[in-house]
Amino acid sequence: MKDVLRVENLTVEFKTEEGTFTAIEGVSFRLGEQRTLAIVGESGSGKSVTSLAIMQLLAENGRVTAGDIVLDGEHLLQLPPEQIQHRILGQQISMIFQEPMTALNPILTVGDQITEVLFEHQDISKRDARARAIDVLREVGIPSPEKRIKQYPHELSGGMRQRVMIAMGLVAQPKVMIADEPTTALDVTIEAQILDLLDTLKREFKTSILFVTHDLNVVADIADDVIVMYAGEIVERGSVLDVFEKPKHPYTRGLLEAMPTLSGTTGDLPTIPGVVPSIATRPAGCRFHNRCAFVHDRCRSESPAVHRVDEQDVRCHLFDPAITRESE
Amino acid sequence: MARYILKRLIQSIPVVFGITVLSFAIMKFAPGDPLANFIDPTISMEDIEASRAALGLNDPWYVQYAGWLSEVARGNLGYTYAGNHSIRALIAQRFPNTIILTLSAFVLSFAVGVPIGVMGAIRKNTRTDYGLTVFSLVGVSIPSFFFGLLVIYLFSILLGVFPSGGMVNMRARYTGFARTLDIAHHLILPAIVLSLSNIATVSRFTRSNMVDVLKEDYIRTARAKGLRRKAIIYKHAFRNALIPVITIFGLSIPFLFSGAYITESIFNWPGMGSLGIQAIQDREYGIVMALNLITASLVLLGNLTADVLYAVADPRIRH
Amino acid sequence: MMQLFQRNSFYDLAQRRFVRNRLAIIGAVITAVFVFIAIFAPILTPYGPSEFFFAEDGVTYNRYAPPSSDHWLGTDSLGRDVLTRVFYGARVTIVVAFSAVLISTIVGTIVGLVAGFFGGIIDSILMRIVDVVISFPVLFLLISISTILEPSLWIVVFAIGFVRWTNTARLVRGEVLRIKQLDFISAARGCGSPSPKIIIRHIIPNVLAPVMVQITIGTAQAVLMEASLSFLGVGIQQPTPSWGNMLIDAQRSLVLREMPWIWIPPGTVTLLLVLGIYFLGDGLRDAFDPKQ
Amino acid sequence: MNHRSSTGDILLDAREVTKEYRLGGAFFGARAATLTAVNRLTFSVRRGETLGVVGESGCGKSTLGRVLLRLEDPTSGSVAFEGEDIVRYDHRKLRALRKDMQFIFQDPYSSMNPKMTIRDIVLEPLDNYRKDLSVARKERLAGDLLEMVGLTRDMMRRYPHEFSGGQRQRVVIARGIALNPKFVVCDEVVSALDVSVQAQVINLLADLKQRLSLTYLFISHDLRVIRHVSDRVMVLYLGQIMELAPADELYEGPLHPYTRSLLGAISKGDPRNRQERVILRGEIPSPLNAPRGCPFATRCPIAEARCHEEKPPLVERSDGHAVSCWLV
Repeated sequence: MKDVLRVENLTVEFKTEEGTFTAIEGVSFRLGEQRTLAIVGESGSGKSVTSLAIMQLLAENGRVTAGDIVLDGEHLLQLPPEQIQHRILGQQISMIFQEPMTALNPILTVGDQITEVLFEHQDISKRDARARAIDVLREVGIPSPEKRIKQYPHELSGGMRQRVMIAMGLVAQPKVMIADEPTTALDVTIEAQILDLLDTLKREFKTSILFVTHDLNVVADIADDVIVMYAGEIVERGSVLDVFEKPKHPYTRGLLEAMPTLSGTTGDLPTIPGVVPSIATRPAGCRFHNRCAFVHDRCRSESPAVHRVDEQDVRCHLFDPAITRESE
Repeated sequence: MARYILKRLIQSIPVVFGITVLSFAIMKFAPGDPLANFIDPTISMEDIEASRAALGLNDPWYVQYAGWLSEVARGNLGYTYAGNHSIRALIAQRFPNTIILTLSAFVLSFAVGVPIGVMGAIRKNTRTDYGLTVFSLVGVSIPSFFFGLLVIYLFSILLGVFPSGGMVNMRARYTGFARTLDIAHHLILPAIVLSLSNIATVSRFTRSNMVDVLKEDYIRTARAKGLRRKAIIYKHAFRNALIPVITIFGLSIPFLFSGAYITESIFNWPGMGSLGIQAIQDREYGIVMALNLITASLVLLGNLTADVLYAVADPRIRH
Repeated sequence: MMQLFQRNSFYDLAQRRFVRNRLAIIGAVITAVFVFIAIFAPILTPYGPSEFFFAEDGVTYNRYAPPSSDHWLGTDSLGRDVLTRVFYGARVTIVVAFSAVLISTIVGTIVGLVAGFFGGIIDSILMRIVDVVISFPVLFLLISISTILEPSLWIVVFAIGFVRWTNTARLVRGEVLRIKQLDFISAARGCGSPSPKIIIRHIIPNVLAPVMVQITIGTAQAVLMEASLSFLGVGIQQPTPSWGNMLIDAQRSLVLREMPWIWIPPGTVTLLLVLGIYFLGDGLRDAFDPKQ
Repeated sequence: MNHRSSTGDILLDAREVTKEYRLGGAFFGARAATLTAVNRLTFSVRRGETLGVVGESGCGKSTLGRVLLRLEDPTSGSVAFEGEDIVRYDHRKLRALRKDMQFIFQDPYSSMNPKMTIRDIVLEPLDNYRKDLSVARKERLAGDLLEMVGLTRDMMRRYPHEFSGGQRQRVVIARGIALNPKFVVCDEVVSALDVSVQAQVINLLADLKQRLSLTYLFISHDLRVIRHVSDRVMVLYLGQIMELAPADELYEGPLHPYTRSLLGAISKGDPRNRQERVILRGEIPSPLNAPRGCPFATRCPIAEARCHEEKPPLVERSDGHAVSCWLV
């Protein structure tokens, strides 16, 4: 299968008053054609930084210091900013965000915000653009799009706004759409609608989706492949079935166990002790070692390499093939 | 929308009432009797009493207030103590001149202030931005009379390019278009002096709004859509940043009228400000009261207009 | 990113940001210098503020003398030392501005707290009163008040305080309304704290930062108001020196044209002091800004 | 926790509790709209149980919690706590009551005064009610409380912003139990937390309940968390009770079409089992113009004419399972 998006060894730094911090380090993954890849992690894991870095939307104090981002054969980090703006963003890769209320401009109509993507990147008449906007609104399940196109974001419900965002992301038929926590702000029943919609549209528009979320349940429902991030690094990578059924990294295992389930759990939930480290308080060695149940001396001093186990990649000393271990 | 305007109108009724009460109260608290100036040692106490009674000065305050209010409602602003001139006529004579000056300053404030603010925001934390920030701070810090004197010293005394005062060239007696040009020539310095601190206020406000707007999520969305920088700044950011600037429209009006007092007196501009200063020195309370009332009403009207504009500009309120 | 700032109260944080802001430090220094001058004026100059100097003939006053080693900034229309009057003028300016702001802050904060906390009809009445006061152009009101009540230093203080309290009241009310929505107010109620305690322990500490910013901005504006009133002849009266009334003479063409030492210094120090206070205020605002 | 589904005595009894908000101007010319956040709720909470309250946005679950503790006054209805109607309590009696009823808030960022130290925050309830104790004694008590919630005494001098979300939520819990209350309302207490920390806080609450014999009203939008913590569950929709039943009963045999849709809409957290999602059409109506009949009728897959006209009563069946639906 062809990779639409390839990220190699991506490293991002932030300069702050307190010094320079590495937000993500050595992040590598591939996104296949018409696949959905989920990046899952807790706060401070670097999942959002990763997606913003791909879009070159990092805050002013953030900078990609190493790595390569290849979109359909083009090395994005080597393109001049005007090229990125003109040819890539909105056109070949688009992004939707968590809060559809704040992510839409309050004083422009829905139609205006959709058609401007077309005007920016294509030579298209007003009439055609409007027709396309109505089409795409219909595709994302918005009733009477001819009317909606003249409305402002505040006149729509949360679910409808997120549909408008998706319409905006898809109208230019990009190769990749990044969805950053697109259902986190929505109610359960609306979340289900949106996830279902994304899955359908992915096929219709022949788009690949990079789905960023903190919610493993959503991942189970939408992803083909999963990346688990912790403290700025990828700790585990694999197909969604493998990761959910045979999680390797102690962190992934902890996360899956810590979730209460619908089928009813009693007594204490298994927990991961301690707190998620902030960017400035990441421990040396393996970044998870101070919360890990399987910690040993090596973890405290030496940062683990990524090891291939079955079909998964795991960043953990436990899976170092160089070490023959008696039990596992 | 109509309901919104109606609501705002009704809300301003108690404010209008308060304005008239306060105007009236200020004058009633005044010590000193305007008639004191006319006391002729040769006339009798009875004559003084008679003229006091004729002027209504012996009535209780609420009778005076009611009488005054009903006159004002009919458009009669009373007469001066000295000379019995119609106050309405006096003010009507000065009113257009003040409007010319304040309106020019108003236009100047926004025409200059908004672009400066936008420039500062999009070049945030660069040398340009620091320069503009310091300029704005100097603008709000410099006393307007000092700035006025400096400007006169520089442009009329040293360079001789602009007249130092007045509204028309008394000797030339221009007519028609030449007269308009002459007024414009006289207008430039006072308009600059009057607008400077307002320019600074507008630019500071615009800058901080624009900086906030540029941090909004929808700006990130616009960038993610691959829009060019110009479209992001002007279509998405600027229009949102401008909406709160409308509130400054309303606030500018009392500010400029205040400034007109000083500017008019420095430049001998024949407007309401210089009339007011003269009236205070002459204890012509009727004039002062009328001026207070007129300007306060203009301010109220300005605020109302600003609110309506706000609603027009912001679809969230419009609906 | 909050954990970056370990073991720091809100004010420690603000202080660090403030110190890093160069303009704010410059502002603080300028303000301090003027306060110093105001306090130590009698030590800084050998002359009195209303002391007249005679010309060499010993009979006529030494009027309009240009700067010299005796009179660094020359003398004014009555033969008084300009520099000395600038120093003493600082006293008047600072006393008037601080007192006026003190009054307006106390009144405005109380009105804003009451209006915002209790709401309802009290709020409506108080805010309509504020609306009335702010409908008058500030200078109109100032001039009206200070002429009617016979100008004196304390009348000027009262007049400025009277027009300025409205700003503080509106600001405080807005902050109180915002804070009232926050969960920690409900939490305080829920654990049995009575209203006065909620106001004192929970609301006031959280409106303090914006009020402090407002105090600096208010002081700067009060300095300008006092100067304007005195310039128009309805503020501080001769012979008491004020930076505003020192410029009255400059309205005469001869003084303006030929004797810049009489009017440039008082104008410049007014500008400097106000600018310094504004730098300070801007620095405080940035330091307190939670968005940073 | 749901193993101790005792049928103990009733601690709190709500009858027809209603909370309305008037929106817009109480101004002539503009008619004031009325938002009914909580609409005639009748239910009781048994001593020692955890009653879960679940629903989507606008269902009135947070308002309910605040009204029960009289942080807001109900528009009508009665709330009896230990047999006494507290709705008519005056200031003094209410103050005494506050000792027994506590509220733990959703957002650990806004529920603590940022200008106060942890010491002052935890001490505030003690200062109000334990005037008999010396300051030193109260401080010792505050330290004990911090330790009880898994923090350390040396945190007392620090400020809320120095802590992570999970730690803050522990402080809020310490404040909540300081007065040894009988009844605690937990409003979305774990929603803002990372998954790995969420489990810790859930366990802590369970532990405290055991040790201090607490009764919880546990409000959440998260069906999984509700399942884990609750003995009984109440499902709200647009301010009305749809279904109220023992947790196992409700999750294994939901009767109301809304409950069934909710449970069907959420992910099973199992990537093999993702086709079974039930997608509920439409959106939640605005509480400003709630439907006349059954509030759920506009979205209900089985609604009949009657459902749109008449409001179904909440009918309790023999086994303590109550449903408000004409068709069950």
